[in-house]
Amino acid sequence: MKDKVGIVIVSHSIDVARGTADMVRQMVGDTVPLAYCGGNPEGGLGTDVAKILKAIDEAWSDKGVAILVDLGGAETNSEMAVELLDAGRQGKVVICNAPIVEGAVMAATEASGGGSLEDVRRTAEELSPQ
Amino acid sequence: MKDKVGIVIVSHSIDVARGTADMVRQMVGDTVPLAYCGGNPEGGLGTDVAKILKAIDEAWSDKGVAILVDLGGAETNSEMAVELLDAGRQGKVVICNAPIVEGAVMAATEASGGGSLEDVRRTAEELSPQ
Amino acid sequence: MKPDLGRLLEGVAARIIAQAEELTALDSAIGDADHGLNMKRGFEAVLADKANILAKPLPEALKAIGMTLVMKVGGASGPLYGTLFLTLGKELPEDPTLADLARALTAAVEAIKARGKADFDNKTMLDVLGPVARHLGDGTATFASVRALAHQRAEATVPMKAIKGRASFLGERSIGHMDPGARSSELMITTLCDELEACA
Amino acid sequence: MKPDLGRLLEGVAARIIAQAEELTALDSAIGDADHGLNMKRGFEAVLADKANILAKPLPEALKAIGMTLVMKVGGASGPLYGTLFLTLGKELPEDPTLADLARALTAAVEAIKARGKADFDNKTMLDVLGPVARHLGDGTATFASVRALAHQRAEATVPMKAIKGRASFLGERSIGHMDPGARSSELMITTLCDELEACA
Ligand SMILES: Nc1ncnc2c1ncn2[C@@H]1O[C@H](COP(=O)(O)OP(=O)(O)O)[C@@H](O)[C@H]1O
Ligand SMILES: Nc1ncnc2c1ncn2[C@@H]1O[C@H](COP(=O)(O)OP(=O)(O)O)[C@@H](O)[C@H]1O
Ligand SMILES: [Mg+2]
Ligand SMILES: [Mg+2]
Ligand SMILES: [Mg+2]
Ligand SMILES: [Mg+2]
Repeated sequence: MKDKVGIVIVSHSIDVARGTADMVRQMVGDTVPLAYCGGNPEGGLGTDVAKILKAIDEAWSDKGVAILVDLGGAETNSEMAVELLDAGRQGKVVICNAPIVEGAVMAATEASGGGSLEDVRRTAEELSPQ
Repeated sequence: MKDKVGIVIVSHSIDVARGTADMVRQMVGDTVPLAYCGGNPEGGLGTDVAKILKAIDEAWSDKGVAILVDLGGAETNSEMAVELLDAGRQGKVVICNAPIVEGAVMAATEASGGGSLEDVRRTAEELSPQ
Repeated sequence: MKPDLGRLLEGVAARIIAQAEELTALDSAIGDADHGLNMKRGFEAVLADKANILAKPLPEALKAIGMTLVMKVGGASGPLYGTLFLTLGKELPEDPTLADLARALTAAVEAIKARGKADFDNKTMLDVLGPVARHLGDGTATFASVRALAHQRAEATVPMKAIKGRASFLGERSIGHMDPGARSSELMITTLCDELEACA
Repeated sequence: MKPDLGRLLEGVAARIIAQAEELTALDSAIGDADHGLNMKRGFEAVLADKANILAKPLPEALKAIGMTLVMKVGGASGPLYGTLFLTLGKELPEDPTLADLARALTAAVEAIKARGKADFDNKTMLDVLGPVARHLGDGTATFASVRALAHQRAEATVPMKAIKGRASFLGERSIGHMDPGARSSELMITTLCDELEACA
């Protein structure tokens, strides 16, 4: 499993993050490292850099990690989290410019097939609006 | 509120649907008719035509209803549901070709501003991949 | 002996339910591992409604089956197979000939294409249903030839690259696996042939 | 009297916390109604960490504030204001002059632009912070002029159409409302001016 690109799902809503992870698991089983988080540090809608860092760590793979985010703050906080990683890890994490649910399912499917980090990102980003 | 286009969220996952609705409510409060559903008739991942019909009814507005879906089956089941509506309602429902989470937030924001059904659909669909 | 709808229905439902695990396994390779579960749920609901269905004339019975599948399957295959039965119900007379069946199935295939925005060679149920519809109308169909064709067309989805449905997410990697919906279509058709042949 | 970081910090935090409802109300008109909640959460965490922060030299103290905002705010404004303080910490000497401050704030504005992929006139905090940074370096700045500029620039976001952040979802309808982040920037800057003036 750790020979596959990892997938991290970062939503403003923990429900969206969990449900997306369920949909991903249904497609790829446990062939892919997967972690998710959602909610601000108090638990309300928003995102949390500490939780994002933990999720990246959980889904870590030497092949890299692709992060799927929903709206603005999730992206900005994820970018911040990536900058807080060790320099060695930073270059192996990408934030996909893709819809969170559809992108996560596509990205994970590509990762499960053994795609590289760049393949996984491209697959998610190729998604025309649905 | 019933002078605004209604929004229906149809996900394979009830968690994704609920969380997306939470995110929508945070942006638009209760200015927009909103309903969501997720899960197959047994409750597992999938969609359910009966639940979709109920959600359309809950979010009904004479200005029309925009449906946001995630993957293939959610779209096919939503199209089926629309065909089962009274002829009078059918023409007032559109299924948006847009990402479910990002599209729902954008569509609801447009609906809240008083946009027409066509405006709402266009706003959701204009979303370049995120 | 006139074909008995109750027997046909039970035969098809039993076959789909018996093969549910196989269908789910096929969907697990190139989809979300639920096609067998979905079809089983649908046909169990059809069986539960059997008395009501069989009380109707054939066209109405077929529509009732279609509507039950639409409401119960829960996956993309629900509205697609639902559309198949709804269209057959709309197109068939109470006592159909083979020619009626060929025409109605052709109409159903077109309706499924429209519903799924799909075409032949997309690696779906259409790749079994379409050729079978054509063969029923070509004047050479026997039970054996229809069964053989359904089987061969399901097998023919193995080397296809999926263009529609979830399997399309796999791109090239969808090649080398049979489409689960093609297999469920094959199962329905071969079972119908078996039952009809037994009554013939 | 040398400006006291503890006093500045408490002043800014108290002001943001006191105005949290106003900030949330602004965000409710063109966003998700959480900017005040986010900023309050962030500055409460800063206050909770005050002893630790004040034990450090100015640059390190600013970085600690920035990191706390990054970790606690939970909205887009967290990494953006975090970047502001982190950059000030990186750029300022222990005993900064006005020129140092102008240079460091200019660097921070550039860093926020990069972090948010935004520019001036996008209807964000940058529309207050940018002009204030420029004014600090133009040789004419007084406490009164900086306060007036911050206020005026926050007001100037009212007629702007949002290009970045959630308010951009509203398109034309974002026009006519003040940007919440512009207002929180104004609050921080005017409070700093008040406190520094009182120590001058
Ligand atoms: N757009 C489509 N057009 C025709 N057939 C389709 C389409 N999408 C899916 N199918 C068929 O449905 C089958 C999958 O059904 P199922 O697994 O029950 O639904 P889901 O894909 O929603 O999980 C596929 O194997 C394929 O034969
Ligand atoms: N990309 C960006 N660049 C600069 N400032 C931004 C950007 N996105 C948002 N902002 C600022 O952040 C403020 C919103 O902050 P907040 O409500 O706390 O976060 P969120 O938008 O995630 O809910 C906006 O009013 C704006 O000033
Ligand atoms: Mg399936
Ligand atoms: Mg499914
Ligand atoms: Mg906000
Ligand atoms: Mg927010």
